[in-house]
Amino acid sequence: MEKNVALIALFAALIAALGLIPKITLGFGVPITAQSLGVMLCGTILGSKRGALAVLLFLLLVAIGLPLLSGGRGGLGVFVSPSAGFLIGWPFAAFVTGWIVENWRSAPLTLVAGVASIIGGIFLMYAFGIVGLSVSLDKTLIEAAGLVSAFVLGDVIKAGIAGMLTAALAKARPASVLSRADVI
Amino acid sequence: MISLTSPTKTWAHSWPAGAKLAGLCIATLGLFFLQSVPVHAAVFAVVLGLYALPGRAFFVSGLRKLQLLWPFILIVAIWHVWSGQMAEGAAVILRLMSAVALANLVTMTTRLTDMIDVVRFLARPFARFGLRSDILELAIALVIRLTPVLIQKGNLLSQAWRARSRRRAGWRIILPFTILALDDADQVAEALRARGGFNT
Amino acid sequence: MTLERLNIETPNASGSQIVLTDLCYSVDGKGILQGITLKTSAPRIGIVGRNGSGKSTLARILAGLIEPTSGSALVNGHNLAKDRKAALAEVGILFQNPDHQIIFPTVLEEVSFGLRQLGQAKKTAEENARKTLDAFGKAHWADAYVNNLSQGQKHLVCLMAVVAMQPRMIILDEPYSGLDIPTKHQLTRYLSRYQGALLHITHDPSDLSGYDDVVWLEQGAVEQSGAADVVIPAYVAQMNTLGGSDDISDLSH
Amino acid sequence: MTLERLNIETPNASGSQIVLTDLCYSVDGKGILQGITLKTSAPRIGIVGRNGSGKSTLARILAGLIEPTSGSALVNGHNLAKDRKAALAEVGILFQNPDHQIIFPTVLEEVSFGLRQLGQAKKTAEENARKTLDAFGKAHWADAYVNNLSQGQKHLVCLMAVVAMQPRMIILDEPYSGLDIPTKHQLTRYLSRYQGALLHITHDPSDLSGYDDVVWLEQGAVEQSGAADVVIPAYVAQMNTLGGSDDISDLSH
Ligand SMILES: Nc1ncnc2c1ncn2[C@@H]1O[C@H](COP(=O)(O)OP(=O)(O)OP(=O)(O)O)[C@@H](O)[C@H]1O
Ligand SMILES: Nc1ncnc2c1ncn2[C@@H]1O[C@H](COP(=O)(O)OP(=O)(O)OP(=O)(O)O)[C@@H](O)[C@H]1O
Ligand SMILES: O=C(O)CCCC[C@@H]1SC[C@@H]2NC(=O)N[C@@H]21
Ligand SMILES: [Mg+2]
Ligand SMILES: [Mg+2]
Repeated sequence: MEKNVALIALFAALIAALGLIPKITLGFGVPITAQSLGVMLCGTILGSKRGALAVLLFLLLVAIGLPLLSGGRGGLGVFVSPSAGFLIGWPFAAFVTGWIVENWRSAPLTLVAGVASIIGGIFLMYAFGIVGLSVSLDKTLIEAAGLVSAFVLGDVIKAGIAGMLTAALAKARPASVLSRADVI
Repeated sequence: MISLTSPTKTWAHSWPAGAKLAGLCIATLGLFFLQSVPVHAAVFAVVLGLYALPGRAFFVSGLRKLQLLWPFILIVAIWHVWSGQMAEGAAVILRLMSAVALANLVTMTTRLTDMIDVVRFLARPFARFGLRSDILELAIALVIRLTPVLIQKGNLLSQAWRARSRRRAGWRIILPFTILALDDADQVAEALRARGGFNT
Repeated sequence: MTLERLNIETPNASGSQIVLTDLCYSVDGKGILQGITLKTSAPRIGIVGRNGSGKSTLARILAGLIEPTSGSALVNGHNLAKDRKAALAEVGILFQNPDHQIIFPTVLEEVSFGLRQLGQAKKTAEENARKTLDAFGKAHWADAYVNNLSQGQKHLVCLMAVVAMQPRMIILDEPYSGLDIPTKHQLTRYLSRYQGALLHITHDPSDLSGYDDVVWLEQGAVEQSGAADVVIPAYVAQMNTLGGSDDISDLSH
Repeated sequence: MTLERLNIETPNASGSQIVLTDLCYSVDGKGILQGITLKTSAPRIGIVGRNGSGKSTLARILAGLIEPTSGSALVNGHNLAKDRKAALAEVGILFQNPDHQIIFPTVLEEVSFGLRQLGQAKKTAEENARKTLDAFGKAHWADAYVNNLSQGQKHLVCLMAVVAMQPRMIILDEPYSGLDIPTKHQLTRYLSRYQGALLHITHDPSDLSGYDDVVWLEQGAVEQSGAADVVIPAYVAQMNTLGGSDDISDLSH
């Protein structure tokens, strides 16, 4: 129990720390940020449940007013801004990413974690993001999807990194890749 | 870590946090049903008025936070000028600014401890699903305490990279950084257990 | 609550009875502690041994933080890994790195947390925490943010958090490493006044002057244990011999 | 490449010229180093001072990892914060905590990283890294995972990674803290053979025996600097006086 709480808190802190890697703000205001890599890592390393909880805890802290999003942003405002869809999608992205890594065991971990990150951290996350943008900017889903395409390249690279990191970690410290530990 | 609560004390600081949050929910919802541009403009003017009440410093720091929205505003403006639907565009922009400004206003006038009280209250119904509010509170405290520690360690790691390289650290330090976080988690778990953990 | 275990100036500390029987601990099949049998109730116990010899692991077992793989560890008759309630009254532990120990953002929250865990109400716990700060002359630290404290100050916060809970024994895992000389002197003085038992892990034999018993671990087993003035000289002699040789500890995996 | 700076048995180390002129460093308006002016080219330099006095910050400035807020720091005439190419040849730094220094999962990757950064091809870098491991008698560590090493072993990996790059000066930030006696002896011996300059931060004055110069920092400024046999006794005397008093450094906020 203590261990789970500590892991969840530390990975929430990890997402926060990744916010310090300078963000690139695109033309339409949603930043390209390393924090979405943090979300993928929560899934691939901690697994579905703990991963999603870590992301939820992070968002809770943002909501109660801590400046943890990239660029030192936070507070309730971001949850009604055009980023909101993505933020709401984060815990689901971590959950699905983690679920895939937990259950797909027949391929090398680099591949599994990478593909899981693409499915959870790109496809699913973008679904939320697109809906959020379309509501907040009053655009059609197609139009919003056009905007979001600017993230694809960066996020594919992040998914690749998540895959490699997870596999490297599994080699160096097998016990710490909890999504693959048999005792949950 | 410093929360985004404004150091300028306002009367709203002493209002119950729960009421502010409930009010915010209703107001935000309401904004999405409004279509008329003049009404949106009026709402936004009122919001700006609220920002102006506590004085200049508060107003300026509030506007600075809104500034982050300019790319959205620009893109929506260009879009609507191009498609000729100016009125819709103005409504979207005003609604966005009012919604974000109101939410920021609640954040700026509510102390962190009051927010945590609300979280505890909201967590209560979930107790039957095993969510313990004492653990949730502890987890919040842990993140607040450990984020700066982790960031400091991350800085040291990237300096360790720079000490042996002409280039800046790449993504590769994310692996040792993750390992640091995992190590910290082990140690924090033990520190918790050493003082009773969650079973007492 | 009074800080009875701290205030009395003339040290007359009482020991805890530690009984280890054929204790083993292993992780993933790798033995870390092997067949440790030991019995002591000295009020001041030192633990020495090389890096990786298993000192911290033993400390964690004694504090009940991990369970032995086989054999048993009893402190005053309690199995602390099982009986966590007794553990809080029996043992407090001071980790080497305060950043691994401090959980809360402010000093008062940190010190009162343990007291609440002992079952005290929030208000009582805060009052008692303030009393502890007072006893150390640090009442004005109550609302200080831990992140703004120096290393030595953080160490003291950890010590106060442990002392506040008034355990019968405090385990110290290299408490002085990285501290400057004055801070070390001051902590030593605070600790020497403690009326409970102290179990002190260190690489510096001079930290153990005045101690009763010393346990010397080597590769997970007890190399020698007994009166400090017997074990320490033997330990120092061997360490210096080893230091003269050129192998920097084997890496046998 | 031969490990020429390491192999020669009779120490006849050469110093680097360090020139600090009115150096200040502050973070968020908080002054951490104030008006440090210093000139030395001794081959063995010690830095002492209380926790938080700014020793590690000064070390990072000397290594060119952070830039002074005002004033200048030159090592052999180079501004190392600007000229990173020169920095790699001039200064290597050993951090206090190996966990903050080690970047790669295996020992060989860790040691060869710096060599590749010096422009060596992958194969050459690995060969030279192996030679360094060999020089320390640790060839069999090449493929070991760093995570399975003990603290002392990790320290040695960091040292080898720095030595492999053969910088003219090595900065050591409390290199011995947490190490057992034999490991400490052995590292001391490896280091004493180093032909470049050493700048050694420590809380234990006995680590500095045989050193030429010592700089004593106090609250971000130079309290005293000069010949080791002058500064060290003054430092020790004051530390012991402070240790007798009861203030564990003030908390003035
Ligand atoms: N969770 C673990 N998994 C694998 N090995 C471990 C684990 N914990 C400890 N070890 C190993 O057990 C041995 C003993 O570790 P321990 O930390 O108890 O040593 P120590 O005597 O405290 O050393 P030091 O003086 O460096 O603090 C070491 O070789 C360490 O690598
Ligand atoms: N990035 C930073 N932000 C704020 N304060 C800092 C930062 N880095 C260092 N400090 C502060 O600067 C002071 C000097 O720190 P430094 O680490 O150089 O001390 P030190 O002499 O190495 O101490 P120690 O002996 O404990 O290692 C400390 O008070 C520290 O809290
Ligand atoms: O406002 C924020 O700070 C968070 C916005 C979410 C950013 C999303 S996450 C997926 C996509 N990839 C990125 O790099 N950014 C967006
Ligand atoms: Mg240890
Ligand atoms: Mg330092």
